[in-house]
Amino acid sequence: MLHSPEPRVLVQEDLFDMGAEMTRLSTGAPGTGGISVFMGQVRGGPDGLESLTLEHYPGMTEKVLTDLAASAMERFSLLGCTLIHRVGTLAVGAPIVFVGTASAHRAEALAGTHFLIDRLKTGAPFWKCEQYQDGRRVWVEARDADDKAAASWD
Amino acid sequence: MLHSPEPRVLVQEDLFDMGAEMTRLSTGAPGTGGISVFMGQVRGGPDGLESLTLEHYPGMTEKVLTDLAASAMERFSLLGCTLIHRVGTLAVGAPIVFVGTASAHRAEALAGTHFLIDRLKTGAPFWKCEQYQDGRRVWVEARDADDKAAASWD
Amino acid sequence: MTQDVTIFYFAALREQMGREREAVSLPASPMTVDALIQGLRRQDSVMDEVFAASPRLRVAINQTLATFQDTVKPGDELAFFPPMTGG
Amino acid sequence: MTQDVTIFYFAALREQMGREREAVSLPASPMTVDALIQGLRRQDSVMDEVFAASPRLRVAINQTLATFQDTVKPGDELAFFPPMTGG
Repeated sequence: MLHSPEPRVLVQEDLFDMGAEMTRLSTGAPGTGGISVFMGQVRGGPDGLESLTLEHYPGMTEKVLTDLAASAMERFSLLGCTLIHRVGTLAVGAPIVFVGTASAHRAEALAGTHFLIDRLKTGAPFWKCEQYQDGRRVWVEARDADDKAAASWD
Repeated sequence: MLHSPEPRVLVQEDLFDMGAEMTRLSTGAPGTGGISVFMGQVRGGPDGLESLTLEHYPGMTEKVLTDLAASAMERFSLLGCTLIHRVGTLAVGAPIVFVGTASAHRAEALAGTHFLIDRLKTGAPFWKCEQYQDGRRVWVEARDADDKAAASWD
Repeated sequence: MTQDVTIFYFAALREQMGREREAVSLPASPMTVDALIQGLRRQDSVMDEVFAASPRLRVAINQTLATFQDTVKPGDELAFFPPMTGG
Repeated sequence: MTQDVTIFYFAALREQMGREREAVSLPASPMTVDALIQGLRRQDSVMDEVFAASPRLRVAINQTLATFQDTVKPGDELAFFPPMTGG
């Protein structure tokens, strides 16, 4: 059994460095054959969205993400796992979340990343409030599709 | 319908810059909400593998990868697609392939990346020859599991 | 040991409640989250209205997701919030 | 128009054949890849042995994957190679 490094879990206001995070995953454990990454960002559109404010529950967030990463490591035999989620106010186009996994073969890394982003969406205590150019503020509603995606891994 | 940039397809000896490629995908089209990336590298192990030599069929390779990228753009409504495959001799730990997709919502990017790496493995004219510390050279055999993964998208 | 529990509110619920945290005393122990909330709503018309209008509220006890049938003990940290929308 | 076709060999097959490309003349047109290969194998014992030992060989015509039942025309570029192992 190869040694896998501890999952890397960060909740921060600062931008993350995608290249550095990928390099860390790819070099973190001997026997790594592939890494899989998902990065979510603030999606702009014709509706005049200007920014999102990400609120979270300090303490619980880190706990949930750490447990989620540990369960992915175990379930998909991962050799590495990184979860970084930003909080605060983020403009259209700004990166919000980085999910990354490393594994010996591609199937595990790909599945691990998919699992993590699906579960993180509905299981970690983050909430998004949208700010529009016309001054409106709208709390994002949870989507049934996200609940279904998360439940598909039960 | 948002304008999507042309797929970016490269076959090269040089190392690629994962961070720069991710940034390019994330900023390539308005309306991008997520990007998904897979990077495959030369997997080391206890068997004494030293390096892989990647041979390809110049001309056909670029054609196959370009067609593959175009079919992924269409099938998964992607807003961006990058395929980079290295050739030549690559040491253990060296990156081999970068597959990246951008989309409005995560499901399409995740599926697009999975599709691309599964199809690329068995459908693009690359061949791997392993070099071991004891001097052995071994052409990598195609795996049935890879054929099955590629066929799962038919 | 204090009989108090701390309650946090997050996101839209925090704004509707007009406060982000409060300490309340636990009238009995053990008791369910539901029983505690029913009692508080009888004393606080804002909370009564906000909770009535929020059928999908989630609860966490000591920073772990829980249900309204779970038990609250003195010293616990409770939190109420809308369905999560991270990622 | 030449009656020649160019054949490329790749990877292990290239090494076994001891050459990476050659020009061969097409005895008839149209004819299938299979018919062309049967004829070449009768004239070339190395090719006969190598192809006999390689049951899973792939063929491309003009840089597009094809089958041994597809038709070869004068001027075509053929390529034979083992199953691909990229990624």
